[in-house]
Amino acid sequence: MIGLLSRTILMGTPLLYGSLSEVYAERSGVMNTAIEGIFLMGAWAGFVAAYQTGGNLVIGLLAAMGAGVLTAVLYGWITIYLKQQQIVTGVAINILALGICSFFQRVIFGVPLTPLIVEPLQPIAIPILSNVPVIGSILFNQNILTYLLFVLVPVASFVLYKTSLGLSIRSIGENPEAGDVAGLRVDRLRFLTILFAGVMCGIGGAFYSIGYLGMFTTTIIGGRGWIAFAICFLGNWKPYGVLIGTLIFGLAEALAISMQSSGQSIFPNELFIALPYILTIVLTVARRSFNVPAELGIPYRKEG
Amino acid sequence: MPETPFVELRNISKYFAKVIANQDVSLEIRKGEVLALLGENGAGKSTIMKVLYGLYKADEGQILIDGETKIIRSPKDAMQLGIAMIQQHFALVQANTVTENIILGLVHGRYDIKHYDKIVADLAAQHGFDVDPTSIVGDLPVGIQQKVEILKALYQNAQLLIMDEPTAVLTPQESTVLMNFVQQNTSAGKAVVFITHKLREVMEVADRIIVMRDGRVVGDLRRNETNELELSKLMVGREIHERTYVEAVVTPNQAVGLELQNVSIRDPKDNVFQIKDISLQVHEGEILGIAGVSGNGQDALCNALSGYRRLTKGKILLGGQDISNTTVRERIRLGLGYVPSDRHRYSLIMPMKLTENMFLKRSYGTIWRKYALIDQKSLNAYTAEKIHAYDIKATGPDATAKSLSGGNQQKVVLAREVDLGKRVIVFDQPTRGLDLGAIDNIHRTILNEKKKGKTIILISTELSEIFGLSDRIAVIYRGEIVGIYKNHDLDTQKIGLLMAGYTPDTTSDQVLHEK
Amino acid sequence: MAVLLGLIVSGLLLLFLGENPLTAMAMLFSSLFRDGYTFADIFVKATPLMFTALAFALAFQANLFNIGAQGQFYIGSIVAVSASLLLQDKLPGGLVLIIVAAATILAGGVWGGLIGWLKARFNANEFLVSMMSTYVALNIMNYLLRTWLLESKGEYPQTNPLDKTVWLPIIFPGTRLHSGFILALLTCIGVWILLYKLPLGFRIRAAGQGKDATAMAGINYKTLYIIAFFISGALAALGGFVEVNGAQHMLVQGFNPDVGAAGIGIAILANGNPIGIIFASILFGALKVGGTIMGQLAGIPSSITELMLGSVMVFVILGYFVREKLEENREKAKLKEAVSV
Amino acid sequence: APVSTPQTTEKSAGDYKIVLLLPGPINDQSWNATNYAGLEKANATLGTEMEYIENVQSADFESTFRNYAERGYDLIMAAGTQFDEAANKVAKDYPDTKFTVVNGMMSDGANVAPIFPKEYEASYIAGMIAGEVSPNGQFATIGGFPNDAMEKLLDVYEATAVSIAKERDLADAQATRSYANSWDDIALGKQMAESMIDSGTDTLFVYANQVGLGAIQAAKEKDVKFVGFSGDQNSIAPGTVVASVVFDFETFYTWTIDKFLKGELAGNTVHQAGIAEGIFNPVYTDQITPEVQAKVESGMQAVIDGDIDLTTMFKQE
Ligand SMILES: Nc1ncnc2c1ncn2[C@@H]1O[C@H](COP(=O)(O)OP(=O)(O)OP(=O)(O)O)[C@@H](O)[C@H]1O
Ligand SMILES: Nc1ncnc2c1ncn2[C@@H]1O[C@H](COP(=O)(O)OP(=O)(O)OP(=O)(O)O)[C@@H](O)[C@H]1O
Ligand SMILES: [Mg+2]
Ligand SMILES: [Mg+2]
Repeated sequence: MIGLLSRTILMGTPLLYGSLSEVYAERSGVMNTAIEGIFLMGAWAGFVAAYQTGGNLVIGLLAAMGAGVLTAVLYGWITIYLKQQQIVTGVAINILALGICSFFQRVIFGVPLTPLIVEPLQPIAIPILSNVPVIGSILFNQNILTYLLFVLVPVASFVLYKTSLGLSIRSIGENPEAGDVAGLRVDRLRFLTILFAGVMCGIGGAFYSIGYLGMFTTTIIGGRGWIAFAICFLGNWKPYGVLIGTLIFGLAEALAISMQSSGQSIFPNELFIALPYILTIVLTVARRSFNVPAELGIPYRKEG
Repeated sequence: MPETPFVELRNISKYFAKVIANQDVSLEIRKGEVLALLGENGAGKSTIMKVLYGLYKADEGQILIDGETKIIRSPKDAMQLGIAMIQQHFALVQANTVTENIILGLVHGRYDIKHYDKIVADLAAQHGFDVDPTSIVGDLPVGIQQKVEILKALYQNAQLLIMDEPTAVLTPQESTVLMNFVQQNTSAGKAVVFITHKLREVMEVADRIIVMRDGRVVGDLRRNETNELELSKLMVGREIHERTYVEAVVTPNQAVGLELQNVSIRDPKDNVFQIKDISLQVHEGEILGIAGVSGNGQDALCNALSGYRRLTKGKILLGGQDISNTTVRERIRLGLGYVPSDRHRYSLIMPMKLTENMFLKRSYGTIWRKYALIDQKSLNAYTAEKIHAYDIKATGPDATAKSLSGGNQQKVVLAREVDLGKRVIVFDQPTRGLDLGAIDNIHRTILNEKKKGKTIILISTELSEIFGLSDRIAVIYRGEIVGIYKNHDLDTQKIGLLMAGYTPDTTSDQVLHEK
Repeated sequence: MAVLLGLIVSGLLLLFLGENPLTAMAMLFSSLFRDGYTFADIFVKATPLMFTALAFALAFQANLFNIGAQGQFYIGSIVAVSASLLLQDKLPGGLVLIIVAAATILAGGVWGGLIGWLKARFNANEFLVSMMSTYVALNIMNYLLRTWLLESKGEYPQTNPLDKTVWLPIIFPGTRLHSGFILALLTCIGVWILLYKLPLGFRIRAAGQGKDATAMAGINYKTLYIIAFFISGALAALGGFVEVNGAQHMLVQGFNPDVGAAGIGIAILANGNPIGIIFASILFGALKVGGTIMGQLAGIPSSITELMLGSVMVFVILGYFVREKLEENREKAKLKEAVSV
Repeated sequence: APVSTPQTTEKSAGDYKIVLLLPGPINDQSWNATNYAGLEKANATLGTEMEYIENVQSADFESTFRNYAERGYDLIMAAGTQFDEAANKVAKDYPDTKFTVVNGMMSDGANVAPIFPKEYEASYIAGMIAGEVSPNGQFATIGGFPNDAMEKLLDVYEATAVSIAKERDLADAQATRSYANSWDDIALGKQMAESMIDSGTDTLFVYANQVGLGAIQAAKEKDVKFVGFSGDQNSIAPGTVVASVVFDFETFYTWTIDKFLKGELAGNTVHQAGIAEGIFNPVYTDQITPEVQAKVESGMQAVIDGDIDLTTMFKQE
């Protein structure tokens, strides 16, 4: 049970990086539909950099953020400044990202016969706290990226609700024109949230390759970026909301996996794999009062 | 020797994709004065001020502040130069609170919302505005939203306050309060630009008047050296003739075309009645005008009539037949025409062709069908004929609705609804946002339909329109009809009070329907 | 133009591998026309793409995002293969094909219509729901492939092959080009007629471009959401049918995993026009066949296909921007000229 | 009956046109990489000039076969049982071309000659090792997909491991089995393994390509034993992977191609290979004592000599 909860948090970590940044992007009015591609680029670049530097995870993380930001820049440039369709652009960029990392993976590493491996991030037990029964091993024996979230979630919430930056972001997602009139640079702010998404999703992707597994394959993300995307909806576009959403998803996944690995087959395993997706649909339908930003997905075309 | 004006615009031109909005506009704004910017719809008033405020980039020309050339790239630059602007269409974030709207873009870093709530509350109190800083703007009536806009400008403590048609949504009484405020504001050496196309307001409030027409400045006058007639001539380029009501008598034997019996609609969300207990009869060949300040239930009434919303209570009879539970489609079939006030949203599909807009309400009918397909040929012919008959300026039946000017768009709607409304036509603000030529045209059409014996409801906030066309006038206030009068039994004074919720025969401090 | 740029960029990337992009490209084009079989394969590939592209385009006309064509395609494939296997030795082939097509349309339609219904009834975000529904469909397929539909030899998650009697007839002997391609062409034309010649299609477009005005015209746009999604789902499912009965003749796990995304790309390239979709699909078909051929060249990894598709799509989108900009500048220039005269 | 052209002896190995179809990318560090390595090795030893094509999607199986057959290839190989149907289908039209599916089980024609590694013999070796090294006899297995071959090999592994553990007086010895239903989801592999370890597993055995890589990570972090399979996985996590049973595809391919060159790769037969052919070899780490190694060797010998019938361990049939 403790193991299950601890894994819930561990596996929720990358999703939360993604969904937290998605909250910011969507609050400002831009859906980050390139999320899957950014995750993948982060996972790939993080791995390559870490591997080439002999397992230096810090450099790996930096590279992941860099690659995430680059991908995000392309996405943001097309959707925010060139005002093109977000969903369609996302689809294109996701395919491109897959092409780029499969292609360059080959360019860089050729055809290795043994797996390329780096030592992934290790859990750090926090002194004293980690000795608290139950809670200790669930919460305080995690890796650094998870701990970072303990800080990031409150900060994200604080910035969104208590600072001028947050007010501006929330406002331009609802009425960009009002923001414009009030002297905000709408496109620039939106671009900023997408860059932030680049950083966060880059880390999220790197979590899989160098944070957890120490390896890279092109299927490593396998739709998990989209789960982070969905969690943003479920979390009602709130930092603490997505925290809860992530935990629900993480728990569903962890449960599914422990059922699956116990070899019991009362329910088909596919049901469990599909469960988070079904859950998303159900919750999307069941949630009546959504905080959905009024101008979500609509480019701001300022005339003149 | 004249002092340097606060703002000077020199030879500004601004082109949009298809229009020249401003051409070679030069004007000055001086400290301590109220400058009225007068012009018809589409004259370019908003555009020139948006250029000054940094919302639009001028294609040509320059801006001088205190005699120095400045480049204003964004509203932020303008705000730093001491310029504030209240938009014609409110620029408020509906989901945010009043305070959040006011401080948007003006706070930095962490802020304490309680602290600012208090500042806003004080500011409101100082100007006698009754605004709760913590309420969500989307929940507020438009009149209050206007005040929020003004508070936002005041909060900036700007040297120049630009107000773009601030009175459009206010009652006459609220407008008066606003005018007083404007005049007080300039006493401290601040300047105000007051954009409007209402002559009366100009004469009341302005020190100086700049008249615009077709994107150019056509006059720059002091208020005390001009008069309304001169201004209107400048504005329109010709003299205006106020349409005077032509007598038309409702004889008792005329059949009732449309009847409402205790019609109510309650908003399911907050349980408030949007319209309550409305009962009225309109005869064939009669125009019933419904006057009122916008936001007093006109929308709900239209929705009830068109079938867009279910009634909570009551009955609607069309020629004696109960249509309360029929759908929009059914009512169209029964011969109910409806010209909504927001043509961009409710009557036309902007990216579609005129033919398609003509087809819109008849897609279920069998007219213009050939086998199962749409009979494009006859639809084209029909549209071409309407373009001709209504003198619609369009390149042809295949032009998109978007490519037409506002007045011509409205003519398209009219052409369609007049044909569809074989028995009853509901006009909601049919001339809003149009210039005099178009207005005249539309008024003529309405009267023509009346002559044909159709039953007509005309909802309008323009009193001249109500007085000019209606046989009888009903006044709506807070969702209720507060009185139905024969046209002759009312005058502007009396109707103004009714619209504001006062009984016309008591003193003005006695409120009729205060809740 | 955009397509060309995309090809050039991905070609240049080949330099990283020390391959000469020019010879690679030359090789690609020459081998596309190398033999009838390969050439015909372009159209074989284009066939399911036309359906998924139509699925996206049609919903898009109603301003709906059907991002779940992939899942609807799978549903269609499942139904097509199950129905075919069930009926193939009971009824004559032609009749089976008709029944299978009808069943596919129905199943895909219901699957899609459900998304539309959620949108209409609960105002659920159809983008998210349709995307999630793909994963659900995928898992249904995976489940069935390892249980009910698993081949008799029980080796691999795939079905038994279909009888020749229920294959869609080949048009050109010696190639794989089957009559599903004709069906796809007809469907494109059919959808065009629906959208631009029939009142229903008109209403779908109207609802997409101005739903309030549509409602005021007595048209229930919520019903249209369901209808549009129904048709859209049925179209994508038909794609599964032609792929299964026309090209694959069985169902294998993980087959055609990118028809959905490519369909979106095609719909965009064609600007949503059903007739344009025909040509755009053929172009994508050529890219895919070409990518496969390039991948066959020693030293060029197969991921070149994604690289080409991705960059072509990005450039197409950029192309839209350039076109908008040019248009705007032209208008402005005209105006200035008019003023100065 | 189709007449196949006799193999002319003048033709040197390099003159044969041979191609290998791979379902995934050759750098996948598992199935495709292993097959690719086999091809390289065969080329090096036999002097052939085999080509390969990677990432052949299921939609393209048939067209790819046809493509090469059309161009007169002598031998078309494909790695994976999923190619069976397409190979058999296309083979009918090209009697001059030989079709060989690695792991194939269908052979419907004189020119279809699948080769099948008896993987359950390999898992037998793994089972012996696991049985000896397991501290408490808590075995767990993860398979990619539950197909027939997979079930058989896991049956043999489990039966062997549990019975050896019981011989070591671990009366509670037991095995749990699960399927990832995936070949490539590394993260899933790691999570599944973690979950199994949490519920007491002390010895892991995974045959699910990249899924297994994730499981090794988990085993390493939680310090349980892992028996490598199919490739040499010892170096991935020294100390955790106690030994690997390597599928010697280099030998397997060389064996196959050699047969082909000699004209011995007959159709209508499934060519099976196993311990006897030398394609399954254990690779030990220092965790395996020489005694254990000796036991394993004798077990393998028993298989070669036919002293033990592994098929009796299959649960079904
Ligand atoms: N964003 C825009 N794009 C294209 N044309 C525009 C735009 N804004 C205004 N116009 C056009 O420019 C002209 C001037 O418009 P402007 O809004 O300045 O008029 P106005 O005098 O403020 O009228 P109103 O009294 O209706 O507010 C009009 O023809 C208008 O249609
Ligand atoms: N927001 C806008 N965006 C783009 N084009 C606009 C916009 N507003 C107006 N236009 C264009 O500007 C032109 C003039 O429109 P406008 O409504 O101002 O005309 P007008 O001069 O007021 O004529 P009318 O008397 O018929 O109302 C039209 O061609 C219209 O397409
Ligand atoms: Mg204006
Ligand atoms: Mg106008």
